[in-house]
Amino acid sequence: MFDYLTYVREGNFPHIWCSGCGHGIVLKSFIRAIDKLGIHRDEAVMVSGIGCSSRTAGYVDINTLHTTHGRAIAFATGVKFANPKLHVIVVTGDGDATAIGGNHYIHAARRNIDLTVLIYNNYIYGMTGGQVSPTTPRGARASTSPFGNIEPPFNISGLASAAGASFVARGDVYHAQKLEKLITQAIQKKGFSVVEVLSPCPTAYGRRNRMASPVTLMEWLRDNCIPVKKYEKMSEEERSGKIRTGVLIDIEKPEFTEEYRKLVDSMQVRG
Amino acid sequence: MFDYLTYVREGNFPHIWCSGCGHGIVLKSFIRAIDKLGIHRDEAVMVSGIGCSSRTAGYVDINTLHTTHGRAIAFATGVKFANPKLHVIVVTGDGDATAIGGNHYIHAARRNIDLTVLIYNNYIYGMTGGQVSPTTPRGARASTSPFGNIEPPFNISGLASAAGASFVARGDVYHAQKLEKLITQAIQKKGFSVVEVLSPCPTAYGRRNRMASPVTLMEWLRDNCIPVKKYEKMSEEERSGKIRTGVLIDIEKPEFTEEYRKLVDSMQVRG
Amino acid sequence: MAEGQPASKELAIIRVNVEWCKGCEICVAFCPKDVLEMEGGKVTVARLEECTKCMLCELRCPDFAITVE
Amino acid sequence: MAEGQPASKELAIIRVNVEWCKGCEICVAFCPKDVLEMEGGKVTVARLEECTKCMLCELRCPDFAITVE
Amino acid sequence: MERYEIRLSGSGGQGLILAGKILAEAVAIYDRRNAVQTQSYGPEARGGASRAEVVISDGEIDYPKAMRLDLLLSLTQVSCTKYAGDLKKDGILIVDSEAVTEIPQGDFKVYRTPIMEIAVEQVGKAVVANIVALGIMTAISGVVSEESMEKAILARVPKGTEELNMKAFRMGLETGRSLVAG
Amino acid sequence: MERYEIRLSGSGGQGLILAGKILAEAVAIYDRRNAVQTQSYGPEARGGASRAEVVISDGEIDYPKAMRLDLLLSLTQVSCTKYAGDLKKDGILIVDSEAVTEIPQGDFKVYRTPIMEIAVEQVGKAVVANIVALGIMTAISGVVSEESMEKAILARVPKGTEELNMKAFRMGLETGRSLVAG
Amino acid sequence: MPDRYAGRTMMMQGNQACAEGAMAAGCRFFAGYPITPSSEIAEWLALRFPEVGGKFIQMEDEIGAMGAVIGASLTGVKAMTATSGPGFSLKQENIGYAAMAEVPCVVVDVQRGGPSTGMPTLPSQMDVQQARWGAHGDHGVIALTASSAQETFEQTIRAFNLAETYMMPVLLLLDEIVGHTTERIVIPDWDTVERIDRKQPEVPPDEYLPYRCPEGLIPVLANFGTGYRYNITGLCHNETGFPTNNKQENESLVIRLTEKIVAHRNEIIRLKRMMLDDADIVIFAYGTVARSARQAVMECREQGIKAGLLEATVLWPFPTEEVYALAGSVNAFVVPELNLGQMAREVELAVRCAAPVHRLNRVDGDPITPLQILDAVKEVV
Amino acid sequence: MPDRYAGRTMMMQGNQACAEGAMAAGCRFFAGYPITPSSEIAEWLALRFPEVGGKFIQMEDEIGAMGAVIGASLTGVKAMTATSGPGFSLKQENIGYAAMAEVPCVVVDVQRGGPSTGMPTLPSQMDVQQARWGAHGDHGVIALTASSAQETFEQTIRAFNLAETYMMPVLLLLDEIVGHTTERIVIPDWDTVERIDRKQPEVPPDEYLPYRCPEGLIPVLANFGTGYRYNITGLCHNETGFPTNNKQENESLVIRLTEKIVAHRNEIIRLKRMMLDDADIVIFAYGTVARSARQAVMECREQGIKAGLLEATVLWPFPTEEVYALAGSVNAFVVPELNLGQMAREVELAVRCAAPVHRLNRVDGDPITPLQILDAVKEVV
Ligand SMILES: Cc1ncc(C[n+]2csc(CCOP(=O)(O)OP(=O)(O)O)c2C)c(N)n1
Ligand SMILES: Cc1ncc(C[n+]2csc(CCOP(=O)(O)OP(=O)(O)O)c2C)c(N)n1
Ligand code: SF4
Ligand code: SF4
Ligand code: SF4
Ligand code: SF4
Ligand code: SF4
Ligand code: SF4
Ligand SMILES: [Mg+2]
Ligand SMILES: [Mg+2]
Repeated sequence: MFDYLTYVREGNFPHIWCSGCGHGIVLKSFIRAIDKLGIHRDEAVMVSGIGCSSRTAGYVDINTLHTTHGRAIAFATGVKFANPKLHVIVVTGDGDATAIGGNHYIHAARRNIDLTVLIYNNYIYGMTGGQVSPTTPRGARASTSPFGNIEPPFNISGLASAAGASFVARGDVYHAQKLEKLITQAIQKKGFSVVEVLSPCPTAYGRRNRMASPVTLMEWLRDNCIPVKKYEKMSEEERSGKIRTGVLIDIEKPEFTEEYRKLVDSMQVRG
Repeated sequence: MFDYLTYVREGNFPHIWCSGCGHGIVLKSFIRAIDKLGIHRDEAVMVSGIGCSSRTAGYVDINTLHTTHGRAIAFATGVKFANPKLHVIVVTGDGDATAIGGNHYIHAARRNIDLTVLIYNNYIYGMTGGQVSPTTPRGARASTSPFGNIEPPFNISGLASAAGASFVARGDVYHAQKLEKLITQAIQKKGFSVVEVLSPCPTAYGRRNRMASPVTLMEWLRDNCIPVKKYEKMSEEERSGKIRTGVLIDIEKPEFTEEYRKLVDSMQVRG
Repeated sequence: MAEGQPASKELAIIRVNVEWCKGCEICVAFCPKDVLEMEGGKVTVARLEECTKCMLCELRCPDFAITVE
Repeated sequence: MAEGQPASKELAIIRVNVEWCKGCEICVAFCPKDVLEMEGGKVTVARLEECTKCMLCELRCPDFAITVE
Repeated sequence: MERYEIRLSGSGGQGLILAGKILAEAVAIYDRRNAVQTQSYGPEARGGASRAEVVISDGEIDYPKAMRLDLLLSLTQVSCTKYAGDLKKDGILIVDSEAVTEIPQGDFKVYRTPIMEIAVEQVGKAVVANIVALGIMTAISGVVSEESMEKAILARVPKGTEELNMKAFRMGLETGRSLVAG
Repeated sequence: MERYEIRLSGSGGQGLILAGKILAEAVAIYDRRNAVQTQSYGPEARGGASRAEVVISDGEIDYPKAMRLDLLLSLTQVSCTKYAGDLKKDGILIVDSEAVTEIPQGDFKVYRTPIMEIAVEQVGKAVVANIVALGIMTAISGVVSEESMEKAILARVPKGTEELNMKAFRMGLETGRSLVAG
Repeated sequence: MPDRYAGRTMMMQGNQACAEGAMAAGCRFFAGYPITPSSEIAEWLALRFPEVGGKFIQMEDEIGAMGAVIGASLTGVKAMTATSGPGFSLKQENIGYAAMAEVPCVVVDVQRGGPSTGMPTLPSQMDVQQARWGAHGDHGVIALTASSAQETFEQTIRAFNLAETYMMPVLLLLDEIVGHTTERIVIPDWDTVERIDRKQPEVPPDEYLPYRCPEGLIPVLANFGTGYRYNITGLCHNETGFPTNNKQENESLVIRLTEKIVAHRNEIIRLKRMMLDDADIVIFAYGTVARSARQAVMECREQGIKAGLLEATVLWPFPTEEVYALAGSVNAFVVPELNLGQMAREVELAVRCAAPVHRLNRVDGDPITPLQILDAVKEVV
Repeated sequence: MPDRYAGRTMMMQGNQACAEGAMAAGCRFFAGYPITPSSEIAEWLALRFPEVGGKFIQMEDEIGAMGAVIGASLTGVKAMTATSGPGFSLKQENIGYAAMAEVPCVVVDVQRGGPSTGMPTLPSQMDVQQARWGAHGDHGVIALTASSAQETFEQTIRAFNLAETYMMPVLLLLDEIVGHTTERIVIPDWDTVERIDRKQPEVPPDEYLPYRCPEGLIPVLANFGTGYRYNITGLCHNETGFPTNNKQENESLVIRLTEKIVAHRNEIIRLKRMMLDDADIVIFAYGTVARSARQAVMECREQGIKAGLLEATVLWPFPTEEVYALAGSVNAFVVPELNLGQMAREVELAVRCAAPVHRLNRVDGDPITPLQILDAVKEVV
């Protein structure tokens, strides 16, 4: 038994997420990761935007900051830059991070500021009742794509890499142990790190797309999430419909707050 | 002699750009491109944001829409979607398109809406007097990076490709004829097309970075902009400091307004 | 069968917090030993003796509602 | 040299709009034949006879200020 | 009739908002009297507790929310405990007898019946519990005609489920009638 | 002295705003009287026409912009034409005689001298034309002391250019004196 | 082809009625970003627009949505967006642009409890001053409101007509209750709907100046693509549409943007009057609260209190003169609002001390009930 | 280590003085996005901050800048951003968040001509009502202004002190003239500057409730990282900092956000009075225009007109009582503004019809001159 309760704000439970929502599994994986890393809870700050996923902040017993829709990364930039000693983790949704928040996302990646961003990707705007999101697959139904989505989805992870992130991974809630590892690695990484987590929304996405049951959604993850190494060995045909999971990018590059510190240090010498 | 004057609003000349500013050369290349394509001027709409580059709109005798800072692509999305018959060209700066406007940029690319976006990249905010931009090279000086820029720059073109653009090219004002061709191709492309144009700013960038003379800046472009084909043949060492120019991405994929039209057509059948 | 199994093998203690359990059936579906069942919209332990303490139910419960010791 | 050159070779007509010319010297610097010069902050045609009508000056002038015919 | 206020309460996913809309539509479109339906949500537009209200009147309905309830339907204990106090003197409380075990004190008539169970066992699908409830309410309240309810239900339920829903409605009507009969 | 209003006008890149700042600093910091300097830009903060104003007074300076000019410096024809009308009766107009060929009509004293040419040919650098102009203005206006101007110039110009600028200033002073004399 | 809902009587949410009103008004472009409690407007149009060839797009954010609406409008199509408080804040810069460039469009704000994320599923009227002052810089504002689904349908049509008449963004301020209440609405045949379309130039292209304002205050903007090539900018501009540095041109533009509303206030302002002829107490109310106020007036009268209701269906321009006209003959005003007195300020400015103004404010997320208003009136009597 | 400018007399632009004031107040974090005419504030801090270990970041846009400032402030550092109209519009949503979550910070708006892109290099006072109502939802606002470089320095310090005292964003409204005018300023030794730092909890972590408000109206927010773990949200929340659906808790929060300003108005409001004792005419002015007004008063007096000046250095909360107190004894108010009468509305509300209020408005991008005010006063006399 893992003792989650010492890490959560028990008084706020049961949490607001629907039955079978994957978000709780992400939260648990995160808790195990910080436990494993031995991060002091007073030195961890969770920053979130608005959405079901962003409600995570209310449940973890660390410093938590639930901000405005799409702006979590901007707020987090302020927290981290002002006090680089803090571990700053952003929890956000596909809509929060890549629709309204897309600009902050790519710029934080460019700057390579040491934040860990967990994107709960459920392919939908859950909180507002199921509108199409930038990750909704083509053809999928949402309340604002009642005839099937005509827009192509973002590759969230690819975008982060192109923008300059130093660590990018993809995990899913079926493979929760692996998810914990990815989150651990992401937090350890000095630099902008993203973990895109596939986390099902039975209510707003599943119901509209013939996957109303949480179990069906979990099975779908089980069957379609393929570890990078295995994926690489697969043929083009075998890959179709499959999703690569694991560490996608892991590179070394100068980190923003560190670079700024060097600038300040050099001034002290000059001055 | 090319007759630019029939395409411009002569009464607004001389234009406001500084002596040696590259923006005028981009404008001319654009004019030659639409001339070559035989685009009817009543059917062309230029949409721009705010910045020296965005002032281009005031000088071309087509439908012109000078909007708010960073939002040109969003306005252009409305124009194009509402009337897909119009040729919609966005002119914007590195700051306008990739700082404040970054989100619209990646989303229009994702949607693959048929816009042609010309980004005048001068590595700086020219209009406001030389603040650092998301494309300012590391170490370069700007009024807000007086000790040298500590942030890594975006690869504007790479970002567009990662987001989903169907045509991405890079040109420069020294190679103005080639630039004209790239713009021509971009306009012809059905889908989201970007031409990143390296266009020097002697006033706000050059002066601070030992390239005050427009001629020096042009020479720098001449010596460092390398056509894709040649670039590919170069060794890693030879490539250092060099910039790949030419068509970087050119792929076929469904275009947004076209997809929507299909949806509407299918309804007429149903209804 | 008894041979080779540690004599001290203890039965798992599986606790369900019924106030928190939202009855998603994830634990039931993915228990490798079919230990769990649904009853009145909540999970219940049907075949405790089969439990191998693999912890998968605990791991995947989105509601912090089931623990295995 | 005269051989092989069309007899009808005409001198270029280079027009400078001094109101618009901002004196950036780009045309001067990149004229392959050194035809142009600066004078009082504006460009002027110094060696018209050398001009090959390559049009590069026209092409690169940011100010629409020089044309070649 | 002056003003008749109904509240349907329970938890998200029980289809109470749809039930409220059907009831309002039956009254306002098919019975041609006035009806207004409102609802309340949990955080943003999602999950959690759920509540729909229908106000019925022959006159104009200005204030659209319920003030003193004529009828309260509760499918969960929480909602019953929370709202029973809003009932008028001599109002009607209808509860799912499996879910609601403690009935708050008050001057109102109480009808207990296992609504969810009826849906699952007698009709065959849990999802139609809301329609069963509509049948019960129609029989007990008398504020809406059976024919109009049928039309309204048929206009709102997904194609292919008409029969199932009609069965649920009639099951509810019967249950309601026998409850009234005592 | 009540209020003395100076405007330096020309085009962007001529260093007039820096000149205005130096003048104001000389008066306010070194001469310890009051001075306020303002400027105006073209579109947003860039290029085009350029204008700096310095208001000098022994009293508080409330309104910071010039209203009726005591002294106008014009390095371009456009600026001279535009602003000469703002001069007070008996005000002073100083123009670059190469750039400004048409002097508007008006009740003011005019001093013509080839400022840019002096900078290029006698000092050796076009960029110091602004400092030459400061010298001329110091000599002609008498509102600021030479010593303070020297200190203010030295405090503002880039390291390594001090001598050049001092030369420019003195050249300007001489020119100014001879203009007044002659 | 008549629309499938035209001429029908239906049960609809206010938000759906808003979407239907837009369609009836001729709106064929919607760009939005979901937000509670406005999302049903977008959802309904996503479903309905393809049937009539209208364009629906969900943008990446509210700023982009507002930009797309302005861009679309310039092609001549009637365009709309809808949002709630947080999104309304984000749209302000571009709303100001539409005001400056004089681009007709409709912006719906279905108000919820604020400030900030506040109470997303609960009603408020907390954005009514923001509607007036939310964007930087001076400019006139038209803001309508509605209290029922039917009125929402009608006011949405009016919003488009005013936008096209006065060439500007028109705001429609609803609230969560109006947006989410389902009630009967009668959808007329679209042909019978009074629809105003923006003027198009009567001069040939070479004589055309976009901001010349043939009737003095309102420009005629040609639809893009129709042969009139001109420039639009958010910078101060003159009649040509190009930026100007001329002070007089700056001034006349800025003043005209306010003046065009002031000059046409009588055509714009509409009020509903209930039992005002002999009223001692005037309740000034709007939106959702006006429903309660109506009921309160009836109850007052039953109790012998001479109360009347002045219901504003146009909040901006504020009906200053109309309020003042009553001030002399009544004992007091009562202004119930789901905010801390935002329009009561305006009533006070309007009555010019001729009568006391009493406030009744509620900000806990619950609506103001008829009883509360009744009590407030009784306290004043 | 004393700062290299401390104790010095220098020539500085208002914008630089603002930056220096921030530093003297203890500000060590700036996140911004360039915009004319405010950019020099950012530029000066980019240069100066590294010397003192302050953090400077240019964000991708104004929204991000405002977010970063709030995030930084929560770690206990004093944080600021600066912008002009278009950016001020964009920041509104997050300014509202800071008001709701009660996070101290300073937002400077160097006003330029509006609306929209307007007149980027010319002065205005067109955002003063936006400062009050720009963000959705009800909440109290503190907005200061200044008319000179020295005063800008001082008001920036005061802005920080008020922000830290009342736990909220404080707005500082400058204008292009104040921002760009270079004049003498005396920078005091930083040690002599009155500096207020936000309170920190006195109870141990397990007894700590972030929004409990030990003194009734103002919460004590522990700096992140100091062992007090709590939650911050823009949703309506109770003392614990967690979202609530309890109506009473909603209400008391929303009311408190306004009440904390109302209750402390006397400590917040500051006015400068010039020759008011015997004045027949009161000029009410602020910012740049107050400079002209001072000169106008002198000229009035020279001409025998008994004019006086009431200069507001705090615009919000508005000095209603102070204005009213004068109203009985004077013949008229004259309110010159670089807008179409935005604060004149407030003066009118304040005087409660006890004296006429005359407006003098200028919106062409030129400042109001002393002569214009003099003429306006003469017309009234
Ligand atoms: C400025 C603003 N716009 C819109 C909203 C409404 N809104 C709240 S959450 C949300 C989408 C959330 O989607 P996502 O981030 O994917 O999270 P999920 O709920 O799916 O976990 C939206 C649009 C808002 N609160 N603020
Ligand atoms: C909302 C908003 N923020 C900031 C500005 C100020 N601004 C005007 S142009 C500009 C940058 C322009 O840079 P870029 O797009 O690279 O164009 P350039 O001038 O370099 O061609 C900025 C920050 C503005 N006008 N509006
Ligand atoms: S709506 Fe979807 S994302 Fe939100 S809590 Fe429910 S299942 Fe999870
Ligand atoms: S500031 Fe730079 S970009 Fe702008 S016009 Fe001058 S040279 Fe061109
Ligand atoms: S621990 Fe493993 S075997 Fe035991 S109940 Fe849980 S999932 Fe089944
Ligand atoms: S996984 Fe958790 S919530 Fe779901 S049924 Fe099992 S115990 Fe209950
Ligand atoms: S046409 Fe060619 S050769 Fe002739 S002047 Fe121009 S650049 Fe020189
Ligand atoms: S390139 Fe054009 S602007 Fe530059 S010097 Fe030549 S003619 Fe003049
Ligand atoms: Mg999502
Ligand atoms: Mg640029």
